[in-house]
Amino acid sequence: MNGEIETQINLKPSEMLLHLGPQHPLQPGPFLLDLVLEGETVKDATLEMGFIHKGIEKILENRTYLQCIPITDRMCYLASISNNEVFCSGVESLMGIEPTERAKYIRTIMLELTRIQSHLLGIGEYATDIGFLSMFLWMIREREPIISLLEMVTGARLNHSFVRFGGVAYDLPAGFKEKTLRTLNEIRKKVEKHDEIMSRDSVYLKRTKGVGVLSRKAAMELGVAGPAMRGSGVDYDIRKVDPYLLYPDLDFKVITAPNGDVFDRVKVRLSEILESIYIIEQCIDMIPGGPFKQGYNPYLIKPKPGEVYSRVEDPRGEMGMYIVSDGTFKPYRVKVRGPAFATMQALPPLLKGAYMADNAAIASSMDSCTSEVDR
Amino acid sequence: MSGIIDSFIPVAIFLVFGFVMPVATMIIVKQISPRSQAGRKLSTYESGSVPFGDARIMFNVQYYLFAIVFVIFDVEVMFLYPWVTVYLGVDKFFTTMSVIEVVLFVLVLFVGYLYALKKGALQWVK
Amino acid sequence: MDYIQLAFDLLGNPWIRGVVGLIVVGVIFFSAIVMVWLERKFLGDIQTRPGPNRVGGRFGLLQLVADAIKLFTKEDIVPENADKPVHAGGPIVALTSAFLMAVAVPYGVVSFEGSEYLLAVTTMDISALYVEAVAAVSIIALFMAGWGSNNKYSLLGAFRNIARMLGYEVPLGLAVLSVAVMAQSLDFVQIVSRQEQLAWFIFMQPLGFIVFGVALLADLGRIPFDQIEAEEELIAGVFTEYSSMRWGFAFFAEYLHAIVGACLVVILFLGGWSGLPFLGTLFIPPVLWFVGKVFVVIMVMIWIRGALPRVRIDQVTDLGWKVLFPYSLINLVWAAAVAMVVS
Amino acid sequence: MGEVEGAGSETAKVRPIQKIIDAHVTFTTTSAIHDFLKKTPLQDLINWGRKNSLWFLTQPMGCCGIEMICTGAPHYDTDRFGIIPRCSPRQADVMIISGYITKKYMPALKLLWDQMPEPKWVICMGDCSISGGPFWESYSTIINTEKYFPVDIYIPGCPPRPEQLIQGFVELQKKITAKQDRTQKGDT
Repeated sequence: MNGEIETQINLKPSEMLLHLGPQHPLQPGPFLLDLVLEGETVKDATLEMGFIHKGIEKILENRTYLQCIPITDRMCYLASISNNEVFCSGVESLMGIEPTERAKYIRTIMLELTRIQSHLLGIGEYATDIGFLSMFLWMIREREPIISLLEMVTGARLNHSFVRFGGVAYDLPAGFKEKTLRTLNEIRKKVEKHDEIMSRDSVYLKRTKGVGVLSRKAAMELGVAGPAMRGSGVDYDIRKVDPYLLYPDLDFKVITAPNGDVFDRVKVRLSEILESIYIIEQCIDMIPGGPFKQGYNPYLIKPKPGEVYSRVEDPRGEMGMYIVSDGTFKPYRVKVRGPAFATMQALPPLLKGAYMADNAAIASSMDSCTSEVDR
Repeated sequence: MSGIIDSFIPVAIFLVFGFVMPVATMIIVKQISPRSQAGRKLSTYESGSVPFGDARIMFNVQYYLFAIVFVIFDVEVMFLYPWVTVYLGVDKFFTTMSVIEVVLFVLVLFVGYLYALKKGALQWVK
Repeated sequence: MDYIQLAFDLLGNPWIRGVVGLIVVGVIFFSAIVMVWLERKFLGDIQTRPGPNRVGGRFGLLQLVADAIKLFTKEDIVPENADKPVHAGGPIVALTSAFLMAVAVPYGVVSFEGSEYLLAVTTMDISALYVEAVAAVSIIALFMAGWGSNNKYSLLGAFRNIARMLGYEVPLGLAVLSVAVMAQSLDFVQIVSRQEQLAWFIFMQPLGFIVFGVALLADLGRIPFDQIEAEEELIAGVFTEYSSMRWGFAFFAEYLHAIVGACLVVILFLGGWSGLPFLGTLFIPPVLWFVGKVFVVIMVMIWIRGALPRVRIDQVTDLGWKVLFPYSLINLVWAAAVAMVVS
Repeated sequence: MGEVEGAGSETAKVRPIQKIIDAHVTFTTTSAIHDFLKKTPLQDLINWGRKNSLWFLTQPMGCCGIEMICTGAPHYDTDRFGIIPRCSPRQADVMIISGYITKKYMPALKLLWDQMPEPKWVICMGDCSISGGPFWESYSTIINTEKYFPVDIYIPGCPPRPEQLIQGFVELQKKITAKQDRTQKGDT
């Protein structure tokens, strides 16, 4: 299974090769991390992915455009609306249509809700990896109301398949606005409280400050994406760089932190949750009336021949899709540029020289989705 | 003398019981639990991977330095145990002298500690 | 009444006392079960979830019984590359060391027809030293488990365990020593009666209490010091390769150690079975005072587990050697000074 | 293990995947005590203990893995039933196949299953593990799980809701009580 790596290395008598994975409680999703350890120090790290490679890009070529949407969901199940959005906006620009005004609002709100729940789970996973089980469970508890909100609109807890070409699948249900505002208020209070715990607890600070430092330069060279990159002080957010939907008109700031250590990466995520809540609160008052999708048959979509690269800001960073159409009912080629893949490749250099005990903290502070890496 | 032996007889009984009870339980468990032979049931677990090499390696020498430093300090602390029970004994002169002696002893211990600290013997990884 | 008198006379014989004292094993096993159940319920409360509530009534009282039956009838696996006697010996030694700790702990006094009888399996004049020595045996048990399994996670856990325990054994010893300085004795009974005369030692040497508490938590390997069983790093630490009742023994030994550790805190610093200062025993029997205090200490342990993340292993050894050790020396000097003044 | 060389060797030969998959599981409980126990009411007591302490192996594999995590957490809390996650297969009773089994992951999964002690159960969670789900035609996934694992419970859904997973556990408990699970029927 892992023969190639092992035959290449020569171990000293005091070193050992430790496999972390594929079944390891490090992260949601299997991957293999080979560590060469001397004592407790990691001398070398090798990453092997592909344990849940499903061939999504190939499957997309054999589906009609509408049938593609549920498959894009399952690329990263924590950010399925982002994945829908990046695919649909690409196809929309191939077709030369625009989503309706109401759909834009709904999509933006859904995207931000997705970001909140993904970050909550990411922080929770990370908390359990440093042994903070209570924080993990609190985060999951905070996540459940968001999931119910998403479920209220889309009908599913995880894989929503909600975005359509030129609109969304369903309209917002009655009472959505009140429920959202109430939920978000509660979540803001709780997240602020957790933020306080995470910035004042001395044991936690000792565990995270100055650990796994990813410098600004290294982050840019490795192409690390999303909060992991902004945690290193790089001010890069697709919502500002290449705005889509309503983002040009919205008031929000890109969260960055200067140090690039584990603490900062998590801090960025916590602050982004608060920022997302602020964005939703801006949008939700101004949702206009009108249709929620363009009126044409979604089963007969046939974009003009051409190619397009569309991108959105996933909870994990820049999510891009390169879609080639040959004028038939099915895409000719879909190439996915996922953020988690780039984030994962920063892991081996970061782990080199770290403690075995920090390895879990560093790996899960990157919050990369194995499923999306493998596709 | 017999008082000391008397107080350790229950300890001996507990010691025997502590060895017999788990062993007996394990024999019963072996009998009543199911057994199966799957292909690689007895292979070493390593997160689903096939382990590379043996686990029993020559471990980092730093651990042994810790152990040596520990032995030194623990033995020195051991010398203090008899002292605590007797130092307030006979008269004022005895008490004063014994306290001075122990303060000197602890000082020497502390100098040794500082030396070990300076040399980095108490550093986890140099 | 004569029969009771006869019973007390018979218990004067150390052999009979030892055999009857095996009840203590049953009692601490039962308290370990209660502690695991309490931990699951109380941690559930901290983590805003109900905890066991289906098995055995709405409080899940029989949950641990079900777990025990399950473990008892589970297949027992010894890996083929394991060092079999050492692998088998690990949990047994851990369990035995817990029993040997429990044998020397006095659990209170009973008054009967004007005379007081000590509730202890055995009394010795060096019981504090003895308990500490026997507790240190569990280091060997965990190392046997880690080395014998021939598993890399276990080995890392075993070495972590050694490094951690070594760092905390010295401060722990010095903290016990400071108590002994004040009590002028290494006998638990003397220590308790001295606290009845003076005050609880937590008030006489708060620094010593903190040092002892932290060192004890580290010795017991409870969060924030559970590096040997760090799930996300080392799967199940030294016990990764253990299944069935073997694992059950190891698991129970941990909780038995925690309970005896709580007893030690109560005896050394919280006045043992004596009542509250100034208020006295308030007509509650001393044994209940003892049990109540142990309960409080255990609840604090569980609370700490729910509230803190895990400390990294190098920080653990640093804390032991660079913070607790100097403080415990200072505390020893302080205790000796106070003891001289008081006498 | 014969083909993987021991310590000190530079090379570790790896079993061909197909061979690992085909490794046959034989159930050899021939002990008379065990057969006797099965006829007595004691077996009911044992079954009661087993069904109330189903520890599952932490092994998130896909979308269902996230729902599995959520099921263990406050809102749903499997600890109510005495069901808790364990990271080591040696202490686990139930393996939840929570997602697509790829050809690359299959040997590891099989090894983990082998390393779990008897009695053990498999729960297939989600369409992917039952029939391939949305990825039934993919070149890299295995779609006939029942060929490799003695599955006791199938939970359909993509992904199934946490309530469904809990229901799956409840069904497994019923099966164990009724002595209808695979290990007790003996047709592994």
